Amino acid sequence: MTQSLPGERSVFGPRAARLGLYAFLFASAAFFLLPLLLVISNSLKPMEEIRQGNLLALPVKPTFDAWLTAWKSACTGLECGGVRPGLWNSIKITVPAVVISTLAGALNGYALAQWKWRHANLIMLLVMVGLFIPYQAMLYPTVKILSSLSLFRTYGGIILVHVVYGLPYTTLLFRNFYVGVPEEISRAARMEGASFLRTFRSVILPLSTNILVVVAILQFTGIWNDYLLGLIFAGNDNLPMTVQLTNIVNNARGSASPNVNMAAAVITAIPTLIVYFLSGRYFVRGIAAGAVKG
Amino acid sequence: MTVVFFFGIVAVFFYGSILWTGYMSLTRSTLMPNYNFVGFDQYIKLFTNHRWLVSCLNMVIFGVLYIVGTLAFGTLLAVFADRRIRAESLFRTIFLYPLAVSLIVTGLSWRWVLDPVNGLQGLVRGMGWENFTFDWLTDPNRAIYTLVIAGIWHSAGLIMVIILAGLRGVDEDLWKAIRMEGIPLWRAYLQVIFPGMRPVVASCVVLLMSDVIRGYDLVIAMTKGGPGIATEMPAKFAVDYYFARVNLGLASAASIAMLVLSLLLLAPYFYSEFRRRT
Amino acid sequence: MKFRHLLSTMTILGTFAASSPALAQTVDVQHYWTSSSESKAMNTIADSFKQRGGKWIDSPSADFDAALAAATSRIAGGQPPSAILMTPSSALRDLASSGQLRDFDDLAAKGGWQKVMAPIVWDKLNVDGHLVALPVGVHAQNWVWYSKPVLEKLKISEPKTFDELFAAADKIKASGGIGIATGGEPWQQVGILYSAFLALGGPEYWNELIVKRSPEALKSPVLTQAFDIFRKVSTYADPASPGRSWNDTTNLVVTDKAGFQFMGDWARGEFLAAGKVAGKDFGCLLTPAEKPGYAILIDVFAFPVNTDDDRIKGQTLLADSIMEPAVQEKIAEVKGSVPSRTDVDTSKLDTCAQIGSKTLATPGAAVQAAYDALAGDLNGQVTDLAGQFWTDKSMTTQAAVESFSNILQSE
Amino acid sequence: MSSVSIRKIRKSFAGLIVLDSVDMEIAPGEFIVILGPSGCGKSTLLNVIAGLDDCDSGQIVIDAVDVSGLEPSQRGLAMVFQSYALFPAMTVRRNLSFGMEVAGTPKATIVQKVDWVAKLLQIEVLLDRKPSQLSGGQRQRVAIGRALVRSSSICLFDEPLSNLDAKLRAETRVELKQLHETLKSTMIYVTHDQIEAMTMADRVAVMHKGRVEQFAPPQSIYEKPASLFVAGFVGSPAMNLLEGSLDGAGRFLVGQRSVSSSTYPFEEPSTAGEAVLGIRCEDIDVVEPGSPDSIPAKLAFTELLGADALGWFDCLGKRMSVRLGVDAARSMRKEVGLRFDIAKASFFSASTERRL
Repeated sequence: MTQSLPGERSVFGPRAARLGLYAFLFASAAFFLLPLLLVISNSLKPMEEIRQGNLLALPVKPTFDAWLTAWKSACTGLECGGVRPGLWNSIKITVPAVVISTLAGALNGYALAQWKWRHANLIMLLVMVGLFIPYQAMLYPTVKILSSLSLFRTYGGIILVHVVYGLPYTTLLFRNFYVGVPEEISRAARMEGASFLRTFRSVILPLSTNILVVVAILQFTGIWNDYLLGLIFAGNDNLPMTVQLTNIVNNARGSASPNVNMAAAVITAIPTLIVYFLSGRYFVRGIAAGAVKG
Repeated sequence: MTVVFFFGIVAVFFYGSILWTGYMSLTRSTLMPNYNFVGFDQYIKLFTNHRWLVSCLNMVIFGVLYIVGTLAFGTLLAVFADRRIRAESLFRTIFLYPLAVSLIVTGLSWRWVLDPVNGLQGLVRGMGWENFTFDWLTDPNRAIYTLVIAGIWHSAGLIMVIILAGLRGVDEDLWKAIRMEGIPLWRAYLQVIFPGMRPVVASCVVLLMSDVIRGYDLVIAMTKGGPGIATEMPAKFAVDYYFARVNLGLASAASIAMLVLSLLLLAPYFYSEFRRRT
Repeated sequence: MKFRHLLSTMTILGTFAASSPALAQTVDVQHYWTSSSESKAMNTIADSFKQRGGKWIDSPSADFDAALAAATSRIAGGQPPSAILMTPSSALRDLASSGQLRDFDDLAAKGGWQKVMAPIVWDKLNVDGHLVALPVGVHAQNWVWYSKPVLEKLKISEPKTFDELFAAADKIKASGGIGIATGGEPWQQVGILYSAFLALGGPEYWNELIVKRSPEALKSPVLTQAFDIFRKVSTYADPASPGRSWNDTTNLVVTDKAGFQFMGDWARGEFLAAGKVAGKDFGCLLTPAEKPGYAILIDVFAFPVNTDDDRIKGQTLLADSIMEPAVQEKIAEVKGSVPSRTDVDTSKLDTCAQIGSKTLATPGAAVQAAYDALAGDLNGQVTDLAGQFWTDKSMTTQAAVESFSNILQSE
Repeated sequence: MSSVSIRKIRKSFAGLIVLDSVDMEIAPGEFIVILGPSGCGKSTLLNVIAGLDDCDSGQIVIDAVDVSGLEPSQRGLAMVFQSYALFPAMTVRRNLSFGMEVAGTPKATIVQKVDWVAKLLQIEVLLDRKPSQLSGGQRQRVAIGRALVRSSSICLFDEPLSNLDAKLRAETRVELKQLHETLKSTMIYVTHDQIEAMTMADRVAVMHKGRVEQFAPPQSIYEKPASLFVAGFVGSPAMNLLEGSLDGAGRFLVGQRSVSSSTYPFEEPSTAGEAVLGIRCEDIDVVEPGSPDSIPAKLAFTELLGADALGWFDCLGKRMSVRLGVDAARSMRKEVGLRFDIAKASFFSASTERRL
């Protein structure tokens, strides 16, 4: 069967309209690419070119010096080791935090969407409140809670914090997905005698690959890009890369070298960009699968 | 059991924090918590504070423009991407990648682009249009719009993908019916397709609203609240008062006020959600 | 019961990460000195500390606010750092009066530290009669920096009054340069306003106005004059000024694109980093005044109470390192501040630092900068006001003075 | 009332031939059902007629006007969709009036037409509801109503009853037929349900693999299927098929047995060669085993259908169905003979699969 293109001839039949469509798309693409290109181009300039001002000029003598500096010799405190030392910490924090918060969100979302709790909606509402609290405003009490669990400034602690702050978001996304999954599926599994967790693991999770990818990607970017939580909860041995990035970019009273700043920004963003480029297709498919159908 | 555990964690962290913050907002705590009750003094101070009021107003302006703008732009992109274009996945990737970029880097990049001397304005002037002016970043009346631009840049891709997914989910027969009835495309989208996607749009609005209320990083990186206090936001107000201005009490009051404010804004969504599902 | 397992795993991971090998005399230093000149300064202390056999754990964060956030969180969470870099602000007073800081009264008595510090510095370091912070260097806010080549080219001599300063700025502007380089962040702007208060009113008036906040001082015409001068300075702002960081602004003077800049003496670090020499490539003066004041900002270390024996010993060792005259001298040299000890040999310091040391030692000249003197909230509000007045040209001086008075009287 | 000519419509998609030179002449006021299994191209054909799909070559002519290049909305057609495709956020009333509104029809006319349709379909009470508040049958009516208000002389239906339950389907079938009598418009109706085809159509087009296998009134489709495919597809139970060969001298040989084919009205007399005999269950008599011109068979089981019954026999290595009276079915013996009414049977060429 051929699919009919929705309303194809009615508007975009005329070639002019089709051209207009592409003009708009290219203009938008330029709008989206401009900052990235600007940052990359400036990160390739030597300092003399930076001093000349114009940020939009292309580098005359491109060099990777700024990248090298940002990677391994920019000062981030007493040490001048660039962002390199934080890479492994960032990975070490992000991966388990993403896995746990995604799976926990899936479990919660499933429980809220498919199990007839008396107040499932109310609980969802209460969880969603978490989406609207600026987390900076929660630092203090969170410190108290974590230190009473003796997890403050530990590896386990930072992961727990990311999981908790991620839960409202992941729960919401999964719930909206599972609302659209026929209840018969999990009922059938329960008829077969599978427990809640068993049903979830063997029946529901395999249905959820797309949405899992979406949520995992969103969580990955969120957690990877976090700075403040890492600074406060990770402890000295686990500081993520973004702390070093911020120390390089934001130093209050030191000389500015925008090329190094930009290079550091790009280096830090590379993992998330890679994740997006590699999984973009699943991402779109996953959202299409109903991540956000409300 | 496991579920209860996770909800328990959320409850302890979020509601424990809210309660604690609520308590703090009734004290005169400065840097360290102080448990002496002073009533609603902090709230009175808060709502007579010029900067707080400006912040709230800014949040409303930014929020409305950002949400409407992102929805409109994202939707437009989705509609166009749905027109069976060439290299769809390339375009989609381009539109989506800003989401991978942190708000801090987003803010910095746009700050560089919009810098009146070294950025876009300088470039255009350098090309000969001496009178070209695009100095919104430094104009106190317009700086807030630059935040809107950067915000839209960051989030339009996500909205595009969500709306695109919604569009792909539209029954093909519906499109056929539209063509049979001879309904012009714009009317079809506005009057038939989008109204049918209301839940999707509502989810988008909730996600964007959460960005607005928590919006801190973007402001910090782009305008630092300036020029003057032209682009201050409530979240920044709270954070500034927590630490730099050493006023835990007032900051807590601001946080609670924001929470109440956002719940009020969300009430319609919750209401419809309840009605629909029960 | 899975969660219990999870929790215990986290706890195990936690304790595992927390337990570093017990080494004698460890310090964990929370600071925000991350630029290259700041790194050098911090390394000066760290090197001296390490030479004495200590182990240094570095906890840097990007800026002041983040450092304070991290430090207070750590105190609240029961894992205080050994030392916090900060300023003697209301935050310090808060920490001290809630009993979170270790005092160094015994060491001070033994080392005779009170005698080697300017009284105002000493006062700032003491809360409720106890020495709770140790100084690493003294900065001052009310400096003006200028480019020697720019002034020489236009045959302008160093201005002695605001009028001369503005005349010079006009001349530079007429020649196509930037008369006075100004940055775009409110704290930079409010610095100019404060400098104007101090310059026009003198140190005693400053103390009345900012420290004591006496109602009489608020009636003085100085306020109006200062806001007028502040407004006048704002008219020199170039189009790129809004939002510009202070060091980008200083860079304009460094590269001879601008004539003057009002900025604290941390700006000197920028000149030095660019290889410029004080008195030859650039000049410095305190904001023109009949009776020059010196609004000081002290970089200090505060020492939260630690219970670990090894940490306590580390703090003591660090205190010794900080107060070491050679260290103090070296920090001043790399960072542009003035040594906080008056017995340090200043002959090696450049002309600007010498002006600073001399003024600091002049009785009655040094005052607390507003940042330290005003409660965090008040300084913040004044900063907001200054930012607003700077950008909103329709706001009258009258209205600004009135708001200013209201703010100062609000606490 | 309009006539529709479908001329040499070809369409292929990704190398697959979807429509293979389809020709069809539809007279004004006819009720045509296009019948076929899924994937046969029937829906595509309907879409091509509507203008929703493009074809590679061929013409659609309505009332002597070639409409092939026209937009769907300009062809003067109305259409009812399988999923109804009601506009989700609009009330029933707006669903009915929206198309006219867009076309700039005067308000008074719109009101009048909506009233007329609402009355005709008895949906007056539903006018202010949204589609989501309607039952399946109600939605179906609204969808038909939306097609009717266009007052087109041709109405297309794309499996409109497939989402209804059996009872509602039967009722609606009757109503649609009556509607056709009332309106007398030309209707083209796509379905895979042969009962719909048999009961409603003036003529049925049976489609298979992008071709029209037979285009004829329902009764002749049933009685004289034009091809093996039609024979197998139409009718329940399906026509019994026996492979064998014609000797050209009046006998059809199956395995060791043979039956007389002399009463069969061959298009070409004395046809010989491999052939398939098709015979309906009601055209078989059960006789004593060994009776002349009968073939021995063994009863496998019987199905009672209420009014009558089906007997299933193993015969010549095939299982064949025979329609029986209820009593006969109850007293049926194991070993019987079957006698075919060859005059009513069908022969197909084994090679071309066409009727002989």
